[in-house]
Amino acid sequence: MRKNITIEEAAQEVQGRSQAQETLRRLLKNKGAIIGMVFLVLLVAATIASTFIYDYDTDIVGLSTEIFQGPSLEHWFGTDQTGRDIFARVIYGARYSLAISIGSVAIGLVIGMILGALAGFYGGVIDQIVMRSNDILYSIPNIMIAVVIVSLLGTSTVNLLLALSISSATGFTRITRAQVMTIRGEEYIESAYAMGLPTWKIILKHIIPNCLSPIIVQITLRIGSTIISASSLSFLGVGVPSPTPEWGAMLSDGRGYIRSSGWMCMFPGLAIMLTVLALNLLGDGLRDALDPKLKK
Amino acid sequence: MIRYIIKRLLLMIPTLLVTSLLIFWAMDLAGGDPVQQILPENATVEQQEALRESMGLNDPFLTRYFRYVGGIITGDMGTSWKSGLDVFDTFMGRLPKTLLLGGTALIFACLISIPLGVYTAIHQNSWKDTAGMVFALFGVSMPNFWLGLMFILLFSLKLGWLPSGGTGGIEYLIMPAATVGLSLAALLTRTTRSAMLDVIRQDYMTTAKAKGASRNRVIYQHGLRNAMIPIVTAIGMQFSFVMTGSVLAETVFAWPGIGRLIVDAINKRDTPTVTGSIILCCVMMALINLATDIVYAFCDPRIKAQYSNKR
Amino acid sequence: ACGGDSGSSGDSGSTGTSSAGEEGSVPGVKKDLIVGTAADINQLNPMLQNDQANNNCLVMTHQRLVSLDNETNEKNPQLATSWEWTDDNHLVFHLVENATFSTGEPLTADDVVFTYEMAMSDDPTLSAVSGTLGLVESVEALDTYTVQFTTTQYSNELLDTLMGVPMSIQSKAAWEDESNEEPWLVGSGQYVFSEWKEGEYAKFVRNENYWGDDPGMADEIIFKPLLEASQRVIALQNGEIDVCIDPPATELEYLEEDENITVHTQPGTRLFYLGFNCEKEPFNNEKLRQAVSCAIDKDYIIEVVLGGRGKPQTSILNRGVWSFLDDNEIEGYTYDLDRAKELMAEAGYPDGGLTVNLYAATDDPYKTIAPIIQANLQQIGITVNIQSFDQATLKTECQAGNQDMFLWRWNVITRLDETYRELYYTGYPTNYHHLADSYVDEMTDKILVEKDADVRMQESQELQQYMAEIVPQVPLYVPDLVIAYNKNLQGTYLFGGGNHVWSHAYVALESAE
Amino acid sequence: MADEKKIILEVQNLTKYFDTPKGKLHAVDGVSFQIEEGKTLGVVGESGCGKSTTGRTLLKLTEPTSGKIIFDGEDITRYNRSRMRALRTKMQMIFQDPFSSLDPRQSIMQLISEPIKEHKLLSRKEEIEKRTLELMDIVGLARRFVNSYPHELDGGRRQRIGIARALAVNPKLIVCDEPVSALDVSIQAQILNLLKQLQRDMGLTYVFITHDLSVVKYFSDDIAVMYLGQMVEKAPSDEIFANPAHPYTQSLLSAIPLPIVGKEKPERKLIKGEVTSPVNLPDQCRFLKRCDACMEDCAHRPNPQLTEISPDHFVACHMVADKYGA
Amino acid sequence: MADNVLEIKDLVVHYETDDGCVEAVNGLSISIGRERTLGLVGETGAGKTTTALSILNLVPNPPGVIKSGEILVEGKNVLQMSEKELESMRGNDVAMIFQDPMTALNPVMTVGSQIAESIQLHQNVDAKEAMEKAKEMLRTVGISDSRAGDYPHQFSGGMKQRVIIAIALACQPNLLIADEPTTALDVTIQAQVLSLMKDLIVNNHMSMLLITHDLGVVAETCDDVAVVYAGRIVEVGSADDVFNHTRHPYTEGLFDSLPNLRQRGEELVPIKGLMPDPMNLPQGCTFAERCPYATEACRENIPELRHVEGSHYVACDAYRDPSFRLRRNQNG
Ligand SMILES: Nc1ncnc2c1ncn2[C@@H]1O[C@H](COP(=O)(O)OP(=O)(O)OP(=O)(O)O)[C@@H](O)[C@H]1O
Ligand SMILES: Nc1ncnc2c1ncn2[C@@H]1O[C@H](COP(=O)(O)OP(=O)(O)OP(=O)(O)O)[C@@H](O)[C@H]1O
Ligand SMILES: [Mg+2]
Ligand SMILES: [Mg+2]
Repeated sequence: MRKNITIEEAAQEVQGRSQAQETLRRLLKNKGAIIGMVFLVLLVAATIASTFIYDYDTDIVGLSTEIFQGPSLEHWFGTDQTGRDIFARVIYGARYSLAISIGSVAIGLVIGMILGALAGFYGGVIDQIVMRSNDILYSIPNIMIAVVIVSLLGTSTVNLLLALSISSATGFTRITRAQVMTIRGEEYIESAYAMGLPTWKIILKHIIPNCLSPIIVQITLRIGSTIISASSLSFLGVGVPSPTPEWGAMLSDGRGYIRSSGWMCMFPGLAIMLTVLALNLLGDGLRDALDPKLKK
Repeated sequence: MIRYIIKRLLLMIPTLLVTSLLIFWAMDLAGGDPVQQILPENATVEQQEALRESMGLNDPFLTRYFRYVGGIITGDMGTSWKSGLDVFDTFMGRLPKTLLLGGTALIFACLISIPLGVYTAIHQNSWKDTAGMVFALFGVSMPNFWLGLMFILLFSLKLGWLPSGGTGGIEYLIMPAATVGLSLAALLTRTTRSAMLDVIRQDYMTTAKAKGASRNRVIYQHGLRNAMIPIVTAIGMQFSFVMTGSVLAETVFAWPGIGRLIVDAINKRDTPTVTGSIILCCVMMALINLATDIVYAFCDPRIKAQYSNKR
Repeated sequence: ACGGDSGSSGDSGSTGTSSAGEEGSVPGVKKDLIVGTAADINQLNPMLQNDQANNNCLVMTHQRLVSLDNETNEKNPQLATSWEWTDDNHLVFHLVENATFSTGEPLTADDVVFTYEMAMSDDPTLSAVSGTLGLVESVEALDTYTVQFTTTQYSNELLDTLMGVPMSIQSKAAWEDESNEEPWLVGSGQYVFSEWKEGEYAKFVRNENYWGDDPGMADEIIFKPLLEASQRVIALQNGEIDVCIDPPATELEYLEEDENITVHTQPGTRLFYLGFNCEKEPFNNEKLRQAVSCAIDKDYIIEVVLGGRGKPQTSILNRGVWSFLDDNEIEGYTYDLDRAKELMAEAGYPDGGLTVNLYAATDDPYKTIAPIIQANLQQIGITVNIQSFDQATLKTECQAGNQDMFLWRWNVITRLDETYRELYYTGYPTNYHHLADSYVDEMTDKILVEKDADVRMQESQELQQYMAEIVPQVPLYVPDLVIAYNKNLQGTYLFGGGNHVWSHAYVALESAE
Repeated sequence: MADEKKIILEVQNLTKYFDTPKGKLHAVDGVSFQIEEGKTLGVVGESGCGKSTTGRTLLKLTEPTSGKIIFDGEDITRYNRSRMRALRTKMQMIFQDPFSSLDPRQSIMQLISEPIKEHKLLSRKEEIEKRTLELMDIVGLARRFVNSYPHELDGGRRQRIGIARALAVNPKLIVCDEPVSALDVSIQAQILNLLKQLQRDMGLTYVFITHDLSVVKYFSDDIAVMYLGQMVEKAPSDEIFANPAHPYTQSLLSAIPLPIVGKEKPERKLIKGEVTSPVNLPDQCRFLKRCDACMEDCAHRPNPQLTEISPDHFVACHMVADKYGA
Repeated sequence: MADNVLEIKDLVVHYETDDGCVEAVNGLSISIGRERTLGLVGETGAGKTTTALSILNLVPNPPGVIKSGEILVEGKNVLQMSEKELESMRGNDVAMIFQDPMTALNPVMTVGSQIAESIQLHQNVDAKEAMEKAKEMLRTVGISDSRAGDYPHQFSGGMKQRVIIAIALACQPNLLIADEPTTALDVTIQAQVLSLMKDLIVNNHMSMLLITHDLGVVAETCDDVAVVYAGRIVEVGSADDVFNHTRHPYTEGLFDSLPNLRQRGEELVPIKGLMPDPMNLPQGCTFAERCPYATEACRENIPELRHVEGSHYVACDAYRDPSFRLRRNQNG
């Protein structure tokens, strides 16, 4: 156990491992995160593959006479009220859940990071305005905001995306602001000023990159919770409209048949749960990997 | 402290004005001609026009808005286009139901999550911790309306133990509250655990141990009281989650609370109900936030001091 | 199916789980009758309300001059013993002489006149139905028990209008009593409004001052909104409710298996249809409408939506209405893909390539039908964008004419004119088809005033045939009227159209228990 | 005369107030001094007395509230950010905490080359790399660490990076804000040696901020003692240790625990009370409340000013001033 | 021997982390006589805090594991005590003061109740009496008892440290372990606190283990000194032995690094290099790598503590050669 190596050699061993590499190394040690990543990769692969396997018009939204068939070898997850294969729809539908949540998180991220960075960096009036309005949005349950927006603008995927990105944005604004405020007070920012770097370079090169860790964690967790929000909205009838094989919409469809055809509810729900679980596992893994407290 | 509370209450006014303006504006944009809803389909154009005029719908936006705000000040939030009932009364009539559901869920969640969170934290990295965390992870990953549906499938349809929806005795409350409560419990377990883990690493915990305090005393007297601060924050933040959860649980279990009131009203374009209810919701949330902050101050004297300092 | 505690009493207890069956004041009759409905009531002022949930209550609490017989579709006397057109402009009613309101006060010609004058008012806070009384000039009391209507012209349908729930006779005294904040609740029916907990239940109690010889049996009738259909079914099976309105097709088998439950099925009347906007591109093209009609597989829709419990039809009238033409008597554009493609070509779209919108409400069954239509039309090259709205918005949108196609329903079973005029008459506000066809208008007017029944029958059937040819709408199906209830339910009467009358229904207690 | 010393930095009446919720915080309150080129001015004082703020204000990292800063003959007090940026090549700073003063996401190469690139001192990549390695040699950092990240190194090495960064632009003046207080004695000695050697080799001028009097005595030519934002005593290093005049300086010196056993030690002179908060200060002697030696009328007299009691030895104390009969 | 309040023999403590095993304490032995003050000096990471925590059996587990050794407090082995015995020992027989007064007090409890808690835990008194005693303790450490109801955030650093001392001394323990009690304080406050501690210890006839890296503080406060390097004692003896008759090269290095002994401008003589990474300690003498006197033999054998004279011991194999002298002692 006790190897006879000098300090110099020891240092050389760890030489040149950036924080990102360090994080990755720790992430790869985390079983949960690996499971999560593998699941997500498989899911993405499956949904891409489903594009080639199935024909949207006939297999995904088309009609068939094999209605309400329970799970079988032929229809793994059974069929629904218009005879569509639920397995096909679940696999194919992954793209909607993923795209909507990733999309809205991305929009929310951009808006939230900009607002949060401005508020956190400049403080004062900007901070007040941003944070007050953020508080307002924050105090109304997200789902209400989303329901209002979607039902006002009409039920469509784009509106859903918009509605969901608002709640993402509030979250990201908060976290970015808090991060920026912490980082702004760090000595290396002052050091950068002392080196003569202009403000914009400092924000870009030093503040933003150092804010990223919790934001990255937040992104994964957000995508997960947004999948749930999106499906909740579809379930309430204000999300993605019905024939689209979005998981929440499928659940909403299946709800009426829960007794006779429980599988119609079961599988889309399981799909949501497992995907979110995978994202949460990954998020938790990332959090642990990035957490400076555990670094010691 | 009292001054702080008063200041916060006063601060709510502009916030609510802005909020109500936004909602009023949004609902205005949405259209939803009340005349269509109030009158039978075959009403004459003259009747429609007369109704519009009498409801003041032909006035400019701001006039209507200020009339509305004026109404609120005198305690009149308008009447529903759909049911003709007073919006405030309707909301208040529904509120106890939601509070009952949300409150039960929250208590249920706290009863599970705080002991579990503490337990997992003090057994960090053991199999007990892992098991607790897997539970919590599943809990947060599950859409709670789906959980509700699965409950119905199991307990109402397969086993016939519990009613599938509606209100009445305690048996009606169990499934909705468990649905909201479980997800919440999962969330709070995670918060409690990480708060507790943070606290466990603190020096004052070692100080307490070094005094000779027993393990339980250290954990509950010193640890939990400090961990309560982030937990209270989390609970405060989760009220909005409770509301969201309630909207869904109310839909799944036909529970007549405010969540469903609002969703139904939105679906029916019942503008006065939507506007009024959302404003009241905001008031409620603001009050809850204030209450959270006050509870906070009792958990943490440093924050109490801050409140007294802020003039 | 029921377990439970018989001991519980009190208000909330009785609304919830009175499955044990407490005896009411009538021997052998369960105290309350609980009806699980698909919608909550919202307005019990007869002249301001406009939906079925309210109607179902008002028919118990209020009465009209004339009523419709559930079984024979005949007009029966209710508050009027007889009536006659004394000439083309005068309709005279002779009233029952011993009728009283629930307050115990007598019901006289003054109340009738008061009611109709209020109905004709243009004040929207009093009446929303003055439009339907357009041809009534005045109403006057000839003596205490005689009322005369003066009209601008003879109408086949005035009586039918007067049978409608909004025309329920209200109490003048109640309205004049300043302290009564809800005077419209006073009626002369078998039941009296007691309590409404919005979203939970509406409770009605037996009218102890009822004047007639057909009093109510149950002490209380409670309407409990359970919006989710499957929930109503479960509630019925658990004994939480005695009646389940509109049980979903998919769960009927469970109900039929349940020995404590009776499932009653009868042919329905409500028509679900796919309407076109006939004024706007592209469906101002008659051939295209016909093509669409040929492309729609009604049987499949019935299978999917109703589990087969419904009938397809071609006539635009509601099934069972006087002069209705069943499918063997009328020719139309029925499901035939080849023909549909030919018609597409004739319409100028040989290769399809057409994109249209379909406006549909967000609730059942529209949200199930819409995708089927989408899939059906895909086969003849029409791409359908489904747009979902709540019902109120849908109506507004359709009135504004933004739709290409829309899904809607219609259920008028007495008045021919109402269907022809309100849905198809040029410029009528509810003419969502935006149809402007002089032949239709002309025939509609004729049918309204034609006194010779045979001629009227022929005219009406010609018009139906014409409609089937120009296809302003594709009639999709009429669902069977299904209702499930406690097997001990007695004395129920069903309106053909699904407007239930519960005033005589009750649950008999099993003697052997 | 030929050996007339060049004054590189002159500060006149420098003030910096912060507005806080509790009131006006006098972080720096009328500080004046000069530094000759190639010399070291040590600044000592208790925590919170405004040492760091003074240092930061000198570099205009915070804007002074009032006063004048003359650097190398230029009055830089009113220079704005962009004009200051050019001056950053001449004046630099070394920070206290080697853990938080280095961006954890940058490698040593990036960290050291950043100022070179920013000021375009060199343009070609190879030149920059070469210069970076050179700087690493100068501060005694083994070249093989060039691609390492700060979190992989110990405090001493990190502090060397901080020094290399400061040196990268060839500054004349370096403000060292407690550069060794976070380090162990053995490492501290290594860094102090390095700084000393750099001063000799490059003719650097230091403002050396610390609370460790033994370090400052060893390191500085002149010493300024600060108390609650003000300078209470300033004198050449040896003079101040030999003849501390201000009661505060006296107690401060006597409070240092000396690592000597068994030999006679100077008597302890404990200061009573706690550090006073620098918010809303009265216009009296600031040491009044904790002073043992103070006279009755100190409470009624205005805040004492620095007076020269012997050549180059300035004290701000009524008692001392009275004694020397200024 | 029985006169020793504390005796640690061959203590080995490791932290078993994901990244590897930190060998924090490797066979450390010290003893403290009655009413004596022992200074434990060493650089960051030498294992001082770990040793202190081991005495109360409070090493955080996981990751810390006490591998072997014996810790005798008043002759009883701490490592074999039951949880109950430990609890009654902690705070009562042995009390501890931690480095950072800012974090060592529970922020949500009044200082009075934090002192009273300690009293109530070990003495059979009710809450009121305990509070009375707590107030008395506050007065003892020079804080007005009217502040017993205040919260820690209302106190300055020096006052907090006084409160911590009050907590530690509340039950008149026999042994006080003070882990860098003044490092976080200003010099002037440090002087106040140290003199307060010294007085209290003398008045209460207590023994103290003072952990610090500041040789000045040791010289001011301690009777005996133990120098720890990489988890081992390298030199131990009375203050006079260690300061004036230094034997170990590491101790010498520490003295040489101190700036205030030399003239301004003169080179300091630092110890070269760094402390070895406790995750992979070198074989042999852990200091050999940095030692100016090291020979090949030093890199192979771990030196034993050998007796010099009186109570003075040193762990350096150079003394196998009887003529070996440190440079520091050559001219002195
Ligand atoms: N940005 C700021 N806003 C408000 N107050 C500040 C700010 N920076 C410093 N202060 C206050 O100014 C006073 C002087 O601070 P400064 O950091 O200069 O002290 P210091 O002598 O360097 O102390 P230390 O030895 O602890 O580093 C302190 O009371 C501090 O709290
Ligand atoms: N909880 C822990 N997990 C892992 N390693 C630890 C832990 N606590 C301490 N160590 C390591 O054990 C070694 C000894 O630590 P210890 O705290 O005893 O040193 P110390 O002498 O008190 O240092 P300091 O002067 O910094 O307080 C160090 O290398 C440290 O990194
Ligand atoms: Mg400082
Ligand atoms: Mg330590």
